[in-house]
Amino acid sequence: QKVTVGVSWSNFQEERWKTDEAAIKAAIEKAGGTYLSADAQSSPAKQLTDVESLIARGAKALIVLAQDTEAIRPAIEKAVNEGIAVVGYDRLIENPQAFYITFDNREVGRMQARAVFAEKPKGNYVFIKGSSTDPNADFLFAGAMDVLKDAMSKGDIKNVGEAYTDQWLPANAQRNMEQFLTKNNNKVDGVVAANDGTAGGVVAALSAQGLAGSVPVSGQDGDKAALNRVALGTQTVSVWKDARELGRVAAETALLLASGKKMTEVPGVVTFSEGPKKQPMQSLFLKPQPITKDNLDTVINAGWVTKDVVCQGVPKGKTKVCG
Amino acid sequence: MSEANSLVEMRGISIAFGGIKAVDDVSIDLRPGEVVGLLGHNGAGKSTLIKILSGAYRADSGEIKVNGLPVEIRNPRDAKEFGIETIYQTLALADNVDAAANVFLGREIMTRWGTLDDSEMEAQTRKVMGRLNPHFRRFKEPVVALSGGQRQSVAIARAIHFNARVLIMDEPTAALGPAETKQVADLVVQLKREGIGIFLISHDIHDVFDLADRIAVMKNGRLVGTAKVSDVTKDEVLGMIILGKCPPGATPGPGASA
Amino acid sequence: MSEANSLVEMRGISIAFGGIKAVDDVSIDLRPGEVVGLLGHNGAGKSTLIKILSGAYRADSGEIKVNGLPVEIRNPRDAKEFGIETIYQTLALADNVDAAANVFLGREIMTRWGTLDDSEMEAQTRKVMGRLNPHFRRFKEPVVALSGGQRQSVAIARAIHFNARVLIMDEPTAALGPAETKQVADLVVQLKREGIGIFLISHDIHDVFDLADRIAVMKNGRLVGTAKVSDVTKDEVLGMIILGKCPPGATPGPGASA
Amino acid sequence: MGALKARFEALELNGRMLGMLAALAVIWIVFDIVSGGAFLTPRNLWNLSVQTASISVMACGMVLIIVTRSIDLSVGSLLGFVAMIVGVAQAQWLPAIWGFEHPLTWIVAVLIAVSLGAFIGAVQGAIIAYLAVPSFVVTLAGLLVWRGAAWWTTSGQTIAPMDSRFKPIGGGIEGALGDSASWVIAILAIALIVLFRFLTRRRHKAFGFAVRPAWAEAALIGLLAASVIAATLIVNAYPLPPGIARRMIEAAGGTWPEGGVFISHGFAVPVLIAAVVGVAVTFLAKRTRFGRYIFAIGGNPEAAKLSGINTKRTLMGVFALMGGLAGIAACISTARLNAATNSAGTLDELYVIASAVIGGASLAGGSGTIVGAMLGALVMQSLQSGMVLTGVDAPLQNIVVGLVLVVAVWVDTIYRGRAK
Amino acid sequence: MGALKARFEALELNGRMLGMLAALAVIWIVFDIVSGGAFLTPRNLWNLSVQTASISVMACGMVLIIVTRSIDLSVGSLLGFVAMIVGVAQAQWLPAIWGFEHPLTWIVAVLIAVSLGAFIGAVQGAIIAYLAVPSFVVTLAGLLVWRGAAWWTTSGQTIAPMDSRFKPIGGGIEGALGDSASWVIAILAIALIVLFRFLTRRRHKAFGFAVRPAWAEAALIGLLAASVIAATLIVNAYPLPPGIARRMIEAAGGTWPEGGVFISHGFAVPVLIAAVVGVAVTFLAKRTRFGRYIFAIGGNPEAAKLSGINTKRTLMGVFALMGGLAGIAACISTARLNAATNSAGTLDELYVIASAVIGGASLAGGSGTIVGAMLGALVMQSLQSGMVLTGVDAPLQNIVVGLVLVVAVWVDTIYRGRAK
Ligand SMILES: Nc1ncnc2c1ncn2[C@@H]1O[C@H](COP(=O)(O)OP(=O)(O)OP(=O)(O)O)[C@@H](O)[C@H]1O
Ligand SMILES: Nc1ncnc2c1ncn2[C@@H]1O[C@H](COP(=O)(O)OP(=O)(O)OP(=O)(O)O)[C@@H](O)[C@H]1O
Ligand SMILES: O[C@@H]1[C@@H](O)[C@H](O)OC[C@H]1O
Ligand SMILES: [Mg+2]
Ligand SMILES: [Mg+2]
Repeated sequence: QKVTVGVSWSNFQEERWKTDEAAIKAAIEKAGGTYLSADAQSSPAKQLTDVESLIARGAKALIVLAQDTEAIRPAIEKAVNEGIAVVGYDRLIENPQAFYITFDNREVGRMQARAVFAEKPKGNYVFIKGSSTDPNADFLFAGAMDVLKDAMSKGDIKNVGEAYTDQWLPANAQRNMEQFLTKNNNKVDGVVAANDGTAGGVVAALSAQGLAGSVPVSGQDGDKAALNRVALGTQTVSVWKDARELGRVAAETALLLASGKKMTEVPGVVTFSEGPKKQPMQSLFLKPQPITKDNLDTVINAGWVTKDVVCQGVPKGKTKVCG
Repeated sequence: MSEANSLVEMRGISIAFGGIKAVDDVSIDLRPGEVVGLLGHNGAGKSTLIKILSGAYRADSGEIKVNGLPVEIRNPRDAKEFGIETIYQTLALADNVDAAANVFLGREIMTRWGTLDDSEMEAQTRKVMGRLNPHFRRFKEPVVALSGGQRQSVAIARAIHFNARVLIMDEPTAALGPAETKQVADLVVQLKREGIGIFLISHDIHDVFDLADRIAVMKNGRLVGTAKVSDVTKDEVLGMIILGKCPPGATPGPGASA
Repeated sequence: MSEANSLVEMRGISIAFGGIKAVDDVSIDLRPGEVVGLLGHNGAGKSTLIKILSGAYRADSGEIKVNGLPVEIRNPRDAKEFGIETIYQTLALADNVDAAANVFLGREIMTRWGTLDDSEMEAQTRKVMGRLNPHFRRFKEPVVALSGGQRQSVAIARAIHFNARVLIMDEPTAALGPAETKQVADLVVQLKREGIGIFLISHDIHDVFDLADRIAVMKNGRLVGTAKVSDVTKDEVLGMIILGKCPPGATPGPGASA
Repeated sequence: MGALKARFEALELNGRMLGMLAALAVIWIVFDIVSGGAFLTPRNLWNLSVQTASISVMACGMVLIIVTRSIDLSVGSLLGFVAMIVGVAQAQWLPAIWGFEHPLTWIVAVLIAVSLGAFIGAVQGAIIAYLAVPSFVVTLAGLLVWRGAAWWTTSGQTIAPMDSRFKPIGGGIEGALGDSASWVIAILAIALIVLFRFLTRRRHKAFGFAVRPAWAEAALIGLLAASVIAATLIVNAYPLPPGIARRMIEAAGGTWPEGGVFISHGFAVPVLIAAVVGVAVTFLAKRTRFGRYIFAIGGNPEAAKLSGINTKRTLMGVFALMGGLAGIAACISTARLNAATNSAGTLDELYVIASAVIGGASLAGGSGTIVGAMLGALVMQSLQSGMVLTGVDAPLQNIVVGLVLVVAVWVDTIYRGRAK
Repeated sequence: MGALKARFEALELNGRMLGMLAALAVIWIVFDIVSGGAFLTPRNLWNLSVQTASISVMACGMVLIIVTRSIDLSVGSLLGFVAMIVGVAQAQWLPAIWGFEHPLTWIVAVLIAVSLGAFIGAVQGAIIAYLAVPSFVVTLAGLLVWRGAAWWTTSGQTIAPMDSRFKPIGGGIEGALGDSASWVIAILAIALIVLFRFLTRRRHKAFGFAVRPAWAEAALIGLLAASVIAATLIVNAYPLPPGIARRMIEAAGGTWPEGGVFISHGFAVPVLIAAVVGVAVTFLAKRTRFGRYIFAIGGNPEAAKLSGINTKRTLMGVFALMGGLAGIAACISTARLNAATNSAGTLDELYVIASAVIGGASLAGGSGTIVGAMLGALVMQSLQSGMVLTGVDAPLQNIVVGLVLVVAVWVDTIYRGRAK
């Protein structure tokens, strides 16, 4: 009897999820299991429905990328009542009966801010935040504030514009950035953008003012186009969360738990109780890694992207890895 | 003309649509038990005039009195409250519901539990339609599926089924067959006898002469004149309609040609 | 009756709507230059029958021949290709465009650059409307703003403006004033002279006797009979319509009462 | 053959509904085959019924909106806003008055939800009816405004958990009635059906109208009763998960036997709520003045006005009703998620309108049925949750849902076309 | 006063449009005041025009769809799918044939976009017209299918950057025409206006129809010409940022003077594309058979069919046109973002339909104007980007946008109502 592992995705809009998916699928199939998936299209209600269907189909373990960390609870309880193992994926589900595997999003926010801050320790900052309906957006922003609040209270850094990006859409980020540039008459010195999609919109807006490359911009996910921008110098950092690692580990953990192992027996497990409710959670943390011009070789060597994708259109001598 | 006992009096009524004066300073009145025939060429403004009385349009200027008292008719509900019922030229039926629902629209019969009494309404509709159009069988169908004459019968049934004091009939028999037309004529005579005042718009001068006590003729939005049918001949009336010429037997209005 | 020189022949036509046979085994024909009056009570099936000829409905069974050849009329386009033009009882106007656009709908005049020639169309519409309804001025207005008679004039103009070989007129003068009705009657005479075949549906027996060569009477969806107008009296025809009794001068159909 | 057809016609079944039911049956059977028998299980059907509840409650109101030639794009956001208020009310405001888990909390919360929804609906309806601003514009604005308001209520924070007496509204274990209660409800429903048919028949006979032959009437009642019984058997065939059953038994002081115990789910509360709403709104549409006016307005707004109907008040009423139903739906989905999130109801407007349209409502106005809309909601939900069972990869699932949707409605269109 | 009114009426200006323009003017002025003068700057107006381009191109098609009593919910997803194909074509397929930065790449990419969009639109239209499946259902399915397909094209991966000859389509520095070209275009536009008015007038006179008094005609032309000149002055008053100007000058071998140089942006390419589309679709709607039939179908579908119009083919054509315009919009937004993302166009269907409705199209069919829809798009975009300038936070933004939207349309409704 093959073990069926169900994966409930919150959506498929960002580029990274297909990498996550491929990694999970490969790991499950390698172990002789069956991969079953559902796309909640950003709706918490559909996500609950999806989980119910995955259970109905006979999943023995679930991997859940929660659209909403609270609203997912009934789904988790249902699974637990059926004796199904649950892995909370990427986003915290604060229920001790679920295993938690993630990159620390607040840390991602810190890394973004750090990289921008390193280039422009003084000046006017714009914050292009994520979707107002995604709790990660606030974690990221909080992380950035951890890093910048001293400089801000000293007056070195001024927040001259801050906006959520509806639906994480690059086009919305672009429009918001254009308006902030107009408002500040181009006097913008740094942009903390929440992910690589929004960073793409920001860079497009900056380049219309000839500012691309001179204003540091952050991002995350290691999208191919973003890494190319990093090589071109128009984006400063993309915090890379190796989704392949995360996916593989999540799949292996799910299979392990499905085979009857206790959560405490998962190799490398740590107890995490820093969530809002301070619940002790059995967790695994992977390290995000800020990718800048200087360490682009990391992603290439890791087989994440090929060099020609990263270096497409990069003039000679501009970036080390591209020659 | 402004008699004490008039049921309806319209004075100096005007209305314009985008610059065109559809009705221009028309005055007309109606007494209980009287049938006034309203005549005129196509587009003369007959329908527009009576739509002002029925509350479908609001006049740009002019005054309406009911039972000698000045009233404001802001919408069809107001008109109905004064006992003014109308058979519109366009019939104005709700296409997607059946004959009974149309007949009783806005005045539904309710059961003792406060729900629609469709059976009772259908039974009453069958009764009145039996008189107007005995071939009519399609009581369960939405009226959109009815023939032109059947639809007209429904519209007539709706206006006469309630205790009107003033009945406006805008070309009520245009689509009716000979037998059905006869029924309507009989009806007019009977209603008249009950003291109801009737405005009858029709292009059939013979019918109008048979049924009306007085006639009023409009041309290009203005009143050519009014007359007792006994004082004028059919040819004189045709002359009023087509040429706007007011014969000696008639009282000329502002629209009479010099 | 199946003559070699008939323009249109309909044989054994039937159609039912949800169980009710609106038209039941009706056969009828029309020769060039002939006016056939189609009579019957309301809901007899007249409009439904001719809508089958004009392509608006498809018959459940029966056969249509045009110029002696069996044809299939699947939609109004097919009918128009056979030269069959129709004035529908419901007028069938596009309410939101003006008179000229309606008259030329589906057959627009184009400029040499392949664009709509609205000026030319308006000019021609003015000409034909000038004959039908000389009071008509509202050429720029969407037809929804027109009076009942004005709308009917537009519908008539549309059917007669093109070279029809068969003209179907379903109560074409129901909403028209006396002068306008006279115009249409003259028109029928003239078209007849040009060799056009005309089906004329009307409730006005006098009109039909004045204009038609033959009459056909329907009752409850079936053909009561057909007759030359010279062979029957008006009262006999009324008997056909109301009682379904076929007089000796007429050829009885399947719907004649025994 | 002909005799059979005549018999069939004597039943006077609604062709439109049969088409929908046929399409639904095909979808279910195909999903069952493709998923290796996982679709037509008591468990999945039970889930499906609960999943459909919130949308189908709103679909009932949307049909009436569409019948009046209007549209309401705000329902999803309105649900989201009401959900947040309901959440805050039972997690903060009411506990501040009388503490947590007070027996009245859930009632007050539901009342707040329904009246707030109805009030907002009425305001939108008033703007549409009295100020003559197109419903599309007003409710598009509503879509933006209430979504924003939902966020503002708690600055985007999710509120959880809900009061424990409130949770049954969402289904789940707490909202499963068990087998005896379900049978009581089933018998009640059948009794109502019989009574209703009997009264109608007697009344029609009294007026001398045509009625179905007695055998056809009996067969029809039999069919309806059989469906009720089948539904009850299905929901009772779905047992509580062993973990919960054990806890329940042990809490009751019993002991857990070796082979486990079969405790039925029975009907879920939200499904009953949806059923009651469906019957009530159908009643409203068919048997009250308000409903009659709604259809008359849709058939010919001008004629309705000329008949002396207060069309503006009616229109406002329809929007208020829609708002109230969105309030009920907000309770169902908040209780089901056991959390109020500001993104609740996102895209629901699309699914609700789609349900009504799939169920035969025409956007041109004048036509539509409540039961059709509820069936439409079931079709949409079956497609969406059925796809997950088939093992098709997630990104492809939407594509398949789209294609099947068109085919299903097309089949239904053909069926209807044939019925003429 | 009366004389003035008569004079004004002689201009025969469209009351509907004046209402919209008034609403727009109020919105702009309020934003300018609240943002401390940042709104009515050449720079912001230039941005606004570019931001509006993609939606307003699609709004032109949506008006016609709505006029035929249909709806197209698929445009946003269709844009997304076409955008991905355009991206892949110029970043992978075409370079595989003739390498990167080939001079033909952009042309082929645009052709692919337009024809793919039109083809998909035609398929959807065929299902709607010939299989009689409601447009709401078909295009809702399209919304799901093409969004899924957009993802599948590259498994969600973003494609960037675009061909450098393609980028001007999106505006930006590359897509700014500069001042001389802008003046040439302005003069051309004015010449066309004069020619068109003159020809129309001559023709009407030839047929003996009533024409405006000569002074009114002159005033009207003057008004139109003045608007064109004003627009040109505004876009030319927005200088290239110094950094870019410097690079340009130095690339041309010049030297950068001390005080800098004023190089104008001029009109943006996407804005010109939108203008051309607007004029072309207006022409189609008013001066061709196809357009006439679209309106006739909307006014009375039955009558249109009875007139012998091939209503099905026309309907299919409208959807094909809409698809083609979505293809153009896909080029604009891909070029503007300089990237093809699978989420491109998300929610655009809502904004496009809203633009058409705000611009006066009635969902009941039969009425609507292209210029109204484009103005509607401008209203929506002004609200959205104006809110960012005023520094209101996103969730509150939505609330304000919603409220202003209702008020704006209400004001417009009153204005129209007064015109009778
Ligand atoms: N809603 C409207 N908008 C614009 N013009 C209108 C409107 N209603 C009527 N008109 C115009 O007003 C004039 C009078 O129309 P009305 O319907 O009153 O004529 P009528 O005398 O009833 O004609 P008929 O005998 O043809 O029914 C016509 O020229 C008509 O075009
Ligand atoms: N589309 C339809 N659906 C259902 N029934 C219809 C439809 N069209 C017509 N009928 C029915 O068919 C019968 C014949 O209608 P038809 O319109 O042909 O009558 P008619 O002879 O033209 O009557 P009138 O003189 O009133 O115009 C009527 O009983 C009518 O209700
Ligand atoms: O990786 C990001 C994820 O953490 C966030 O929740 O959604 C957007 C993604 O880019
Ligand atoms: Mg009239
Ligand atoms: Mg007829």
